Amino acid sequence: MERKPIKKVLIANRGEIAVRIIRSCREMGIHTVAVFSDADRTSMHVRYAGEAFHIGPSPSNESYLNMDKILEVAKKAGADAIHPGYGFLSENAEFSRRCQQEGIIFIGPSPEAILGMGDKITARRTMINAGVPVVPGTTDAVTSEDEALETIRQIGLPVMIKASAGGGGKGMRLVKEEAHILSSLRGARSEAKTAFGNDAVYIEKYIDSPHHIEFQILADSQGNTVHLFERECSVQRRHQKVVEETPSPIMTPSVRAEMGAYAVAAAKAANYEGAGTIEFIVDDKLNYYFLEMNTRLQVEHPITERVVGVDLVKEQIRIAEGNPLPFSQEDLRQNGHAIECRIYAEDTDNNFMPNPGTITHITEPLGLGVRCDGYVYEGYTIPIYYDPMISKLIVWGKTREEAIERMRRALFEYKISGVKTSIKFLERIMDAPDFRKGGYNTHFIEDNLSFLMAETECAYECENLALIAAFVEYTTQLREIEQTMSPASSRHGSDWKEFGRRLAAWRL
Amino acid sequence: MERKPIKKVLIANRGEIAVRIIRSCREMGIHTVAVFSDADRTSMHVRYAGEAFHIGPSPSNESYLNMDKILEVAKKAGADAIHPGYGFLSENAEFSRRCQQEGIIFIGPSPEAILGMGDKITARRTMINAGVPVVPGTTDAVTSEDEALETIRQIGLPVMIKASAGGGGKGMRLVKEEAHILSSLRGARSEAKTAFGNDAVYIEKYIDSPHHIEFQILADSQGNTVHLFERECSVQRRHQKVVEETPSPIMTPSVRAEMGAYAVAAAKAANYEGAGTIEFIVDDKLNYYFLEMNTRLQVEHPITERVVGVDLVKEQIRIAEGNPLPFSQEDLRQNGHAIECRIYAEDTDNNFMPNPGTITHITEPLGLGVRCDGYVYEGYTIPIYYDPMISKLIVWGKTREEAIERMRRALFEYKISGVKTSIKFLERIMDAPDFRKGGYNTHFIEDNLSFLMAETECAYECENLALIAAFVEYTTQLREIEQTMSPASSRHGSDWKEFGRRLAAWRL
Amino acid sequence: MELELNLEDRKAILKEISRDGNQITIAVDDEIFIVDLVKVGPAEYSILYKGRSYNIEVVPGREPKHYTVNTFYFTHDIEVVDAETRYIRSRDNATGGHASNIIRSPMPGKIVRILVAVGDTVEVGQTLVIVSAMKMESEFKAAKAGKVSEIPVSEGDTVDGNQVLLVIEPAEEA
Amino acid sequence: MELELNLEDRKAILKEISRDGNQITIAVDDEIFIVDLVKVGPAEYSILYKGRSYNIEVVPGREPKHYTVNTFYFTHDIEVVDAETRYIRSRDNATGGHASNIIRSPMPGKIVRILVAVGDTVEVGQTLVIVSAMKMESEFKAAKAGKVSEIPVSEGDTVDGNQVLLVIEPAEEA
Repeated sequence: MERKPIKKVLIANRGEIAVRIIRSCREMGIHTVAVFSDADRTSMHVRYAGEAFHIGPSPSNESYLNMDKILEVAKKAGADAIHPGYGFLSENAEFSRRCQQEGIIFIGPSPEAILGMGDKITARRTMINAGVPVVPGTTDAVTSEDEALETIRQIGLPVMIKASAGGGGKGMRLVKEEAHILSSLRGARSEAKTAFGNDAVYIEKYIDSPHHIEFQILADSQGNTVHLFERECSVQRRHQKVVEETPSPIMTPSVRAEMGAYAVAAAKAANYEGAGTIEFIVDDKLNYYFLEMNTRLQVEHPITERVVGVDLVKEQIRIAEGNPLPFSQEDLRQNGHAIECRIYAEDTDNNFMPNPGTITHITEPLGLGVRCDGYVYEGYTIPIYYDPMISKLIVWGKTREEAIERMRRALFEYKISGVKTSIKFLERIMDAPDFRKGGYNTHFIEDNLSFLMAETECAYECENLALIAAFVEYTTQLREIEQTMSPASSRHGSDWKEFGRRLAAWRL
Repeated sequence: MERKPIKKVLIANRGEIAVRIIRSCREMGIHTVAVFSDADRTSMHVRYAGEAFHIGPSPSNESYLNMDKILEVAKKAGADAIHPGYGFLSENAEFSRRCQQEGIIFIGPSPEAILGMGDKITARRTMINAGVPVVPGTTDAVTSEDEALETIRQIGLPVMIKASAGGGGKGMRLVKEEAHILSSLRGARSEAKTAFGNDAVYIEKYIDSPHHIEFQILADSQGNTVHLFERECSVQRRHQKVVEETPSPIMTPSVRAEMGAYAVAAAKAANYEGAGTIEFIVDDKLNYYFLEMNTRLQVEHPITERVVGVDLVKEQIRIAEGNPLPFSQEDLRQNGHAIECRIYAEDTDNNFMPNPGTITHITEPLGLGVRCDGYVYEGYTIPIYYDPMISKLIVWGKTREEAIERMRRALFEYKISGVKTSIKFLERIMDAPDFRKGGYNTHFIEDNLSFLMAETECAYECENLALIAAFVEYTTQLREIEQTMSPASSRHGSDWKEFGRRLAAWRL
Repeated sequence: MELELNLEDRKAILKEISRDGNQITIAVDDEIFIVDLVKVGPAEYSILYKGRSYNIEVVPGREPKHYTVNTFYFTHDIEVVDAETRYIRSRDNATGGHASNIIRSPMPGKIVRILVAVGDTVEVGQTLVIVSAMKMESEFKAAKAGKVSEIPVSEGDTVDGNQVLLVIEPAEEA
Repeated sequence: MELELNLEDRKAILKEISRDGNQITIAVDDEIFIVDLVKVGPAEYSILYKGRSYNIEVVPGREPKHYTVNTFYFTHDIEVVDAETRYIRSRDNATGGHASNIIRSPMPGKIVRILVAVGDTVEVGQTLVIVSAMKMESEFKAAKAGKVSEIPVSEGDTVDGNQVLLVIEPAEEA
């Protein structure tokens, strides 16, 4: 195998993940190239990278998804590799192929691996052949309604109808009653057609209290594949992960070893190279089934980094350079417990509506066991065009209990003004008895909504102190104004600098 | 042994260590009480604690060293324990005794243990009795000059004369030549008399290329004592530690095991309870000798926390509550490598002169493997009365090399404006070949001063860009002024708010 | 100095009794508070009250004399009511200003579609405008029936938080 | 706009050639720079130049028209020299202002001891004042021989950085 040291990486992404990737590159002595859209000139990844180039208008399909432009910048800047982060072009087989053609290393899997795992039905078939357990259901796309009815009769209700090209919950229908089978099938297909231009669907047994548990894998170009244990991702809202932790509170050592071995088998079956994630659906009895493979770095990768003690971005880069993995499965251990909370700019009291805007003040949590991966800064305006995630807060503790207490402490310290955030909501999750117990499944948020959304009352004292602070702020301003407007001071009318300084003080 | 849960802790300290202690208390659900001097009303520990009380004027002997006042506040606030941090009252046997008398738990050792280890000669004798190797020299204070001469003839030159009650390099003399013995002895005694009111000195063999290596220990009230491995603290300037790391790059597993066992023996010999540190002096051949015991939490404790995975403040509190240690020696492992840099407000280009002042801007380093324990914030004025340490930057890496690269990355990200800091100097230490090699001793800074202080030249380009930025800043201000002063805008002369807003913008 | 402050539905009268450096004595309605209060940042106050330490942030609101005050867990909208405010309010009441018929964007975003035109009659619950922000689309619906009298934005516009999207003239009360 | 700027010993003439949003073309002496420059914070600029990304902080200095400019590793003192500055300078030269005979405190601290009195004659290297800050005492010595003409501080005073501690009237040149 040829080894080619990477000297300069273009990061085809923005936000916290771009900053996070640049950090690892810096530590490796690798030069970095940022790209940015109109909306992102002042974004942290542009300021933090060694070089930065404009690639187009704000909407991502005209910038961060513009392969031609990104490849053009990579060549102009002399980048020998591109890291796609997550989202955008990270799971785009065409982009992986274009990089290959241009002689630029794509820090991610081959186009074939992306394609093979991107199509759910192909992926499912590959896993069945490799002996990995999958949810009972169809192996092929369902082409006729009769076939669908027959399959459902075999599996038994409830079932889930899913778009073959799907993702993000689109083209998905849960069917619990016989009477709804046909209407759900038609609905799923028409939605899939609209969303993905492809109405192929498949049918799976519906798992009733599902836990979403995924395994991180790393595979080098020499055929070595290891797993870095699991992540529990069952705290979800609208199929979007909100809190992740590792180890999973429901996992046992023997099931972990089994699932880990299947995750490695799955990656090998896909001829996978790089960092990837095998998602499983797990029921309350710890029966587990392959769900899908994500052929990229996950948002929640830091909890694995903390507990296993590995920098996953560095490993991705080393694999892309053609190096063998520096460790074998036996070298890897889980040490303590890590939790990640995703901090969104959103109004949790108003149906979680996104809340872009200007950050007027930010205090990030620090200290023992706390990692904060963000990208916003004081004075930065979060653009309206992209994901509302501000940062990821990751804590580590010797035990799960300590990690939860540390997360509460860190959320308490985390202050962001100017935009509404999910911080308070996340604190409620940490306090929820169902979360503390640890046996929660993907219905957790739904089931605990009244607890999570409960209006906590501001004590009478806290209300009065808020009034006092506003009173003092107002009267202090007023006094300053009167002082400056008074005849005594207007004598020095020409001293605009002093005047400005005073006004500045009030307005601040 | 009686177990008494602690519900409220008064932190008899300030700065980063007070904030760090409050963090652990918060995670344990323990209420916190801060105390503050005149100069510290706006200090972070006051803002971050649950309660805060004023204890006196700015000079520490009228506030942070005022035992009566601190105990009075503890009783008023209903604190059942006091954490002294480091410095101030942390190694004051009288304060430990006063707490005992008042029925308040002192989170630290007994008055007897502090006294026993505080007097260097007593400590030395205890260690000899316990079989712990000590530097060849006198066991008793030297009372006559003849005795001194005789001892020095026995040990052989070079020797070190040290004040019995000493610390911080005061009352200390290195003697290399016979001719200087008497003058050095007299100098050391008179300095000791002035500094500590006690002219007792003792004489030790001088170790030529000494490494300062210390072992962290924890001892509970049930007689269990463990060590948490070593810290390498040889990067020192004027006997002040600047950079610490663990594991020590010169340590071998067998010497570590031996020294660890002696550290435990030393703590047991002192009837020690709580967290403490056994300092050793180690020569290039790994001969090691007991130097002294610090009966408190050390500034550099976080590197041990990171590599061993233990929260030392929490363990201190649990021990003070009467709980047994939750782990035995066999449970403890060193995992990876940690380095700490101490960030001082000082002018490294001007003889390291302290540089207090107002923080106008601060960006703290974040991301994988980085911990920043500080206390200053934007707009905060560092007082002139206390230690110039702003924060401690701690990084972890899987290997020593990764830790060094991560520290460089973190120092690069760390931006503090308004005061001068040691950040650039610390970056040079990380780059120094002697530091990278790892075999350095306490002469490191002295020996590498020309490398560490070398003037790096700002490239012509960087100078021109600095000029351009200043030009744009000035001309932008000028334009804004002209605009506001123009007749067109003065028509709206009464709109003082808009006017103020604009002026504010320029002045910022 | 005595002032009326509104905190959401609560009306409170605050009166400063004395001030000595950071030590301020203030009456809130009939209760006396002795606080140690100091401004520690552009918008941040540190308050010590009965020994307890509070961090309170006072951010100027979108309108003059309005403040957004953040205490530990809570966000309060506080308005200082002075003579001018009272005057404006009485005038508005006299002329019957109906703020509730103004549809504002609660966040910055982009106008994806406007489903009505000036002059259209709208029903309660009818979708009027769709705004997109951060990969999500939000629909804005009519809270009252009436006639669209103004649409100061166009499709494709980028709007700020609190910007007026649409004004509805309410239907005559039956 | 054309201006003279001093960066330590270097004198440079800067001239703005064009500006289009963030894109600014500027001549520094004879070299042309095309930069993408945007202010991202109260004192922080982000500059893209030849693709490279720079963060430069421009902090107003203690005196008007003086700036402290921090680039990655370096701190520069930059002065804008305009007509007014030139006038003041020529006047000072005419009257022979000797700034070097003013002893200033380089940092905030507390005056521990003043070892001379107004009217005293001092030698080069003689210790004049001892200032304490952060557990360290620093001695300030005379750089030139002369007579103490002013001591605007007293023992026990707390002083700011750059505050004048002592003025020495230089001895007549031999």
